[in-house]
Amino acid sequence: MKLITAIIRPDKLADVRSALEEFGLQGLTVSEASGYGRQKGHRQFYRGAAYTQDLVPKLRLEILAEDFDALRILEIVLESASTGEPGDGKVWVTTADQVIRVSDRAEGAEAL
Amino acid sequence: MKLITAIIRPDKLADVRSALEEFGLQGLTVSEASGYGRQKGHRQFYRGAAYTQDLVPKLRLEILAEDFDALRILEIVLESASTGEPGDGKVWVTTADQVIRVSDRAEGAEAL
Amino acid sequence: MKLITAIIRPDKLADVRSALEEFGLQGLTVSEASGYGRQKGHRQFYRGAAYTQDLVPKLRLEILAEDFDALRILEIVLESASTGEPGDGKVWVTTADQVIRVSDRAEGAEAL
Amino acid sequence: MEISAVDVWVMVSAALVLLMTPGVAFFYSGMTRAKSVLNMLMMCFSALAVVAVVWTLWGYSMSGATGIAQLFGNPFEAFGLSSLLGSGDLISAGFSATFAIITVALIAGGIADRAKFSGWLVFVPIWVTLVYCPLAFMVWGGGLLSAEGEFGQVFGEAIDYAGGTVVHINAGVAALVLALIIGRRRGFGVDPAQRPHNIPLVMLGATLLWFGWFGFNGGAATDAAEAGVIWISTMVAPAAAFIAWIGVEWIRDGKPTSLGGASGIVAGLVAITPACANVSPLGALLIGLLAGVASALAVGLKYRLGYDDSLDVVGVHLVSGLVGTLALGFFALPVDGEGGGLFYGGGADQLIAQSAAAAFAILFTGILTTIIGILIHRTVGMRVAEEDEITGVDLTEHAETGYEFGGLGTGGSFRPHPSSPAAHRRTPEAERVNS
Amino acid sequence: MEISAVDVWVMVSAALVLLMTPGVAFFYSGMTRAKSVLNMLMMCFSALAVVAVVWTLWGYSMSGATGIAQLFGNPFEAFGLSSLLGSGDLISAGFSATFAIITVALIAGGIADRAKFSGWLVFVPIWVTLVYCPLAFMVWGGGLLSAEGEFGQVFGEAIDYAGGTVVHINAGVAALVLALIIGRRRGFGVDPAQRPHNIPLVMLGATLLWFGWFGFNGGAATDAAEAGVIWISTMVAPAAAFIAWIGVEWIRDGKPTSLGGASGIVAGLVAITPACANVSPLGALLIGLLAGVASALAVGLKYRLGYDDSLDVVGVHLVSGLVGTLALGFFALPVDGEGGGLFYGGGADQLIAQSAAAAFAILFTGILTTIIGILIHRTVGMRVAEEDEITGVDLTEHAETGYEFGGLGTGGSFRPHPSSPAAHRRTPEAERVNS
Amino acid sequence: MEISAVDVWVMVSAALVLLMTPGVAFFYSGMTRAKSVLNMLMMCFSALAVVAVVWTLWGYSMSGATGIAQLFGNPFEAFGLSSLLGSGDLISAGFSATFAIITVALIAGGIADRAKFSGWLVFVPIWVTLVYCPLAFMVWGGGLLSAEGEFGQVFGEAIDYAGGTVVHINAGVAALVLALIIGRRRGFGVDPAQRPHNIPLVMLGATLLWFGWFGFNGGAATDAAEAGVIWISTMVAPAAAFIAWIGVEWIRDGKPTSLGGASGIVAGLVAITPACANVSPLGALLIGLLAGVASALAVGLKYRLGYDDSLDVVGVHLVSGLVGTLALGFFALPVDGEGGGLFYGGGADQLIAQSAAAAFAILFTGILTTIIGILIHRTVGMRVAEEDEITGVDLTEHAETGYEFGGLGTGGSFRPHPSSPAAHRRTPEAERVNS
Ligand SMILES: Nc1ncnc2c1ncn2[C@@H]1O[C@H](COP(=O)(O)OP(=O)(O)O)[C@@H](O)[C@H]1O
Ligand SMILES: Nc1ncnc2c1ncn2[C@@H]1O[C@H](COP(=O)(O)OP(=O)(O)O)[C@@H](O)[C@H]1O
Ligand SMILES: Nc1ncnc2c1ncn2[C@@H]1O[C@H](COP(=O)(O)OP(=O)(O)O)[C@@H](O)[C@H]1O
Repeated sequence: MKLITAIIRPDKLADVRSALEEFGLQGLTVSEASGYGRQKGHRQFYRGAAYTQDLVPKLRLEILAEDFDALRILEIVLESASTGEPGDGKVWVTTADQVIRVSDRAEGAEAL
Repeated sequence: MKLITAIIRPDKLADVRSALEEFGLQGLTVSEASGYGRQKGHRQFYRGAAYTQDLVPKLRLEILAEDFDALRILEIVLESASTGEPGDGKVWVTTADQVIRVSDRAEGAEAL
Repeated sequence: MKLITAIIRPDKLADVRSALEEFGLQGLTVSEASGYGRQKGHRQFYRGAAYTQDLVPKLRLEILAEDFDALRILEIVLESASTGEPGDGKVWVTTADQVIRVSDRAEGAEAL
Repeated sequence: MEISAVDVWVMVSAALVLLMTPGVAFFYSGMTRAKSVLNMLMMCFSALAVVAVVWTLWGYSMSGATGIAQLFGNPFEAFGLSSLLGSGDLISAGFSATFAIITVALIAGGIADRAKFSGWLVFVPIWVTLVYCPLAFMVWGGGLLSAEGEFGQVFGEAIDYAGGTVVHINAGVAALVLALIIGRRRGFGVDPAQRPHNIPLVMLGATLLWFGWFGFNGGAATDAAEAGVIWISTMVAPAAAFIAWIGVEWIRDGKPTSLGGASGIVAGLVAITPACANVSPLGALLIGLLAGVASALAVGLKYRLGYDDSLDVVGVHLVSGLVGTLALGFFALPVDGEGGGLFYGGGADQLIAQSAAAAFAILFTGILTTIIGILIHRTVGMRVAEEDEITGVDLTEHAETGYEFGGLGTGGSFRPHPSSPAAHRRTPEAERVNS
Repeated sequence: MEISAVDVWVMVSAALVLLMTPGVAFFYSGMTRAKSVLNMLMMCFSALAVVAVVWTLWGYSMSGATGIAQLFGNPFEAFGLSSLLGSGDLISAGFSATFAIITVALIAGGIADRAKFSGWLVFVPIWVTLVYCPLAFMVWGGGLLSAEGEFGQVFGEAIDYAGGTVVHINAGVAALVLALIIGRRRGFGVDPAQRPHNIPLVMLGATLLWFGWFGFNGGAATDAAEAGVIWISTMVAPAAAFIAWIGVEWIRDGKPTSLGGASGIVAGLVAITPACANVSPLGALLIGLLAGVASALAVGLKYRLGYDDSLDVVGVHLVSGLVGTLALGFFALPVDGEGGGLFYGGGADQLIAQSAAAAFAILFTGILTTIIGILIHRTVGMRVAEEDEITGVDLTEHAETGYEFGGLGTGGSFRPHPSSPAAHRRTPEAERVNS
Repeated sequence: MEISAVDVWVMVSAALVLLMTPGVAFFYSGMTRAKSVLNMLMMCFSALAVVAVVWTLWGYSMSGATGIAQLFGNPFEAFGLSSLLGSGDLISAGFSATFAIITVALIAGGIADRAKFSGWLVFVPIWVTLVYCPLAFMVWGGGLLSAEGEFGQVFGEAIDYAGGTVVHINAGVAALVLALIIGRRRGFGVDPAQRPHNIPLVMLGATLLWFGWFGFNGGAATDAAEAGVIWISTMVAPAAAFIAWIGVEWIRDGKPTSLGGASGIVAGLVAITPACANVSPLGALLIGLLAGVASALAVGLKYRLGYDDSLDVVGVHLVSGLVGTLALGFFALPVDGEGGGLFYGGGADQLIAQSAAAAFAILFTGILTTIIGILIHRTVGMRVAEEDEITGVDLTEHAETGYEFGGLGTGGSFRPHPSSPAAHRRTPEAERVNS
């Protein structure tokens, strides 16, 4: 099993999700994150003092997938999350030794 | 070393934690997440317009454990987080190449 | 490619970041988390009822790095995040099968 | 009939007291968990709306018109308030409405996080009609407990200037009864999640309450000296109770809390309510101190005795309402050199009158609320299903959530308003989510 | 000239009405997304500030001085209000200012989340000068629509006690026009993220509005009986509208919402505004019910018709403003046995007068606002770039964010205030971030 | 003694001014970090509570009774206010209390995020007794700075209608002194986390302040023309200062901010405080503009000069207090054709009187506050330990946190109230956590 983690722009979630759903993905997990990188943040002012907030809000997607699907899912995420500008984020794949669904203890591909 | 990641229902945290503490686990990390999957979300209304919020609030647990304990911990999480209904979440295990405690640089099992 | 995950004290972020930037790291991802462990939390009172909140606020850093740099980065994080007291957090390293930048699909080291 | 200074004062006071119900709403809703903040707001605001309508229709009449057996006024005499048109009495009808409104809203604090909204909406008009209006009539409208009433003649007339019995003891008892009927929250006394989610909101509530209370206590004053006494009492009693409450905490728990401070303010305001016009500034200060200590100690009782009066309507309103009502037996200033409390040589008469009125209010409300509450609970139901309590009553009762600060509200799908043609295209997402 | 009771009442009322504009600000800003909360606050507060200055300079004069062609007052007659020094008239100049202020602030709701702040700041003084002042003059200042005005003589004098046409219809139409000119939000009618981010804040706004509305409706009363009628109307109409709105939701959507309740309160207040002094308490109750139902149904129209009046200024203020204005044709009480609405045997005269005035206000505002809006949109611009809308107008227009609850505000770097010498050391971080 | 219009006005004004202290609390607490929001609320609310009690006991007497050496009133003359019972004077005793309260609360802004609560609680009653009461007596109670006082006879009587010296300069200097005594926040001028955590809360604070300020400035008016001037001044000066402040930002930083707008409102209100009854509407407008520019530039001084007046009590209250006080030397209207400021041909007399009074207030407060502050800091301590500052003073000083929006409050364990028997079973979790 593979775990695909993607850092994306918050406003791309809807696109990514509908692309993944079209593909047939049954579920995923999202959480809030912030990142810094090539994309620049915004300068903020509070009573004139300048705060250069370079942590940009992002979302982190975690998608468990069979090895077989992983590549395809990767492709879909790359496609649907992209604007072509710096700040689109990164996607990485790691290997999960085991995946289990809590409710019925289904394992592996069945757990998804 | 293994890293056990569990997506669970927020109201199960207390149960999972006391089960793990009983087992003797010394620490864990929790963060907020949202997920979609088989469990359905709630329809919300704002001035009549319907918002179908299908991202359901979840918690993500991360537990570092020795290979030896990992299976037992997995079992405890599965047990204590379960209601038997869709939405209980997933648990997965990955391999950590290395684990270090920041304060005293203890490594591996000692770091936990 | 390696993924370095670090749980650190929230007030250490600035130090860790500037140390990493000095090293030349181009980006990272941060998210909020809470943890329990050896460090004790605070007792809180609401109308006299005592709440022992032992989940302590932490930050989770995720840093993708080439295998070659990973060790050095690990070292920098350990150095800059440390106070020497319990609660400084943990750092762990896992292996990422693949890392891709969304905007231009650069892979591996190029993606960072 | 030109507007007089007193007219202006009553209109301002009425607006101030109306503002207190949102004050209660914020005070309470900051103390719930984030997942039931809106439900608490809705319980209070719906009390406001429903009671305002009931009062306009028959409530005013029942609390002030010609009495029926000294128990309540004739509901038809001033039905719809039409008979008051052309007179200045509509101003005082408005002022009195706001007291009925807040009394009902206060009750909601006892049943936070688990009440069924439909049951509450049935409870509100019935309770205000059968419990509040009669009690207000008996105490203030020339009924049973007034100087001319049969009860008043036996025990003496109690002083209840602005609502110690009618508002606070009344609401406190009703909240206790409802809390007992619908039962404890899941996890009561064990679950650390049951802590306030937004204390600045609690503070805002306490602020609006204090501000509005100058109208609540002062609105009936017609004499400048009396008005002055009331103003000072309403300032110094909550101030003293704030100090007393955080003092108790500091000694007992080691830390003075802001929730304690806010609670102290309310306790002091409650206690001075019946007494505001009849004690000296120092008397008010002492009553505030007493109330702060008493309520700070009393809020723990629910864990000891096992009733889940979630937001401490009993600990704050019943207990401090009793403190203020009974304290008049000691601290009441003599009027024209006569009477007065024990400390002013007035003997035990006032204390007896105060105790009797308090006991009467407790029994009257306790019995009637039990009957009303059980009937509604057995029929419409007053408590949500356990799974709804876990999910949170904001979502299950109101299909909303209070806050969306992050980016995650971007999940899901949107369906335009039903009145829109687009709404009839059923999207797959819309299908997937159960309503 | 000692302060009279009426002076006090007007000063208090003026302060109450001034408070309503922050009320609008909170009501609206709780409904935006978290990333545009400050921009909405700023649109309302800047309306407050700019209109207060304009009013002091020439606005008061234009709405009340000697008329020019029955259209507006001479702007120079009371320029700077200096000519009023030494008289009590400054009090009423203050009172009238607050109406101009809130009318402008209301418009902001139509263009939430995407308006260019500089464009708004140009729009405000021009619109208040060219649209509000003349309309206020025509209706209340002895102009065209008054009893002596040419329009008033043809169609009869409409009743608009506190601003159904001048404030609510006016603001509703202007918001619609601006919303059409600047176009829909990105994702309008599709994006589920466009939901309120802070409903307790919305409730706070509704609270301040209701509280302040007692001054808004009541401040011009000089007679105690009239003041009483107004007070009761202002209490019962929004209460009824609250019930009606959540009733519609309960039937249609299956759940009563708190946003619906808050919206109902405002709709009821809007509807009773023109009618507050001229209907019975039961009439007010019915107008409230009507307004609640009408606005609850009307807020969906934007999805059907495709205009993005983001926070429903049309659905609430225009629709309920029309409900109240037209309802007077039916519910107006006869004065001294004469006139009155259809239900009181007064014939259709009042209804005709009301309809004519409403139609006039719609046309007048619609045309002028279209011209002003298009001119500003074409020159200064009234809408931000699409990427700024995605990032959020708080950051792009004001360089701030509304909230920082978590620890992540610790990222980035700090540069002391420009006036500090330290500020001139340019740090690498400061370089890296584009301003 | 029936209630007069002026009585009503003073009671309403007193309630409005009381509301301002929670206003300050919200204004300030929105500007702190989320981890010290409650501590700031508590500093302000405890000032309210403690000063209300002190005022009732001896403060009123010290600021208004028979003078001792022109310095302060005899504290025993009206101790406990009992001697005022039966007269209407209690109303004005209440009004004056609210000024003492807010002055003390304002100081808290200088020491945000790091003050020791116990030290603050010791400071409050001592400072109000030794600094505020004497200064109020000297300026308003017939003391040293009044027309009859020795200082007043030398330099002329300064105009301070509502508290430019007594309230704002006084609080600003005291805040500066305390900020210097307890030292800078960890990370001052470097740490980007030191930014406001909740700007809508700041806006709410500014709203309550503006609303209440109509009572603050207006409450002492007895003449309708004067009351009208005050009302207009209190509306237009903050409006102009809002515009000025965001104008400075727009030019200097490229963006107008909402925090700037809110700060401008307060600066304008501060500046018009001493001048509200003595300038024309245009004068008030200009004073507002001046104050907005001056304070917008002044808030950066702390980074240049290195004092950590965290929430800019100096930049806003001291600077705009000085602007308003000195501006009277130019803008004061002649009274009955006599006197007036430089611009009205009154010569430099007024400016000299204003400057002298301001200088006196700065010195008086500066010296006394230094002594009091150092003594308390050396004994009880006025600053928390560094680790407590890192953790956050809400947790360490009050054992609470302000917000719990997410699900993570579910960690840990719950122990019922100490008064409960269950509390005595010590759970392992309870043991594990240090209190
Ligand atoms: N080395 C890294 N490790 C982990 N996350 C990273 C790393 N570099 C960038 N990121 C994440 O990816 C996001 C986008 O990176 P950025 O460099 O701005 O643009 P791009 O992904 O287009 O190169 C960042 O906000 C951060 O969350
Ligand atoms: N493929 C997946 N990858 C990552 N997380 C998933 C995946 N599928 C489900 N989840 C997570 O598990 C949670 C529960 O999934 P769901 O399908 O609702 O119930 P169950 O786990 O009982 O099958 C989801 O809310 C989501 O957070
Ligand atoms: N077994 C574990 N698995 C995952 N995270 C852990 C584990 N133990 C501790 N942590 C995380 O590390 C943080 C610090 O741990 P703690 O035991 O308090 O101090 P230290 O890291 O110095 O030993 C915790 O708050 C938690 O987030």
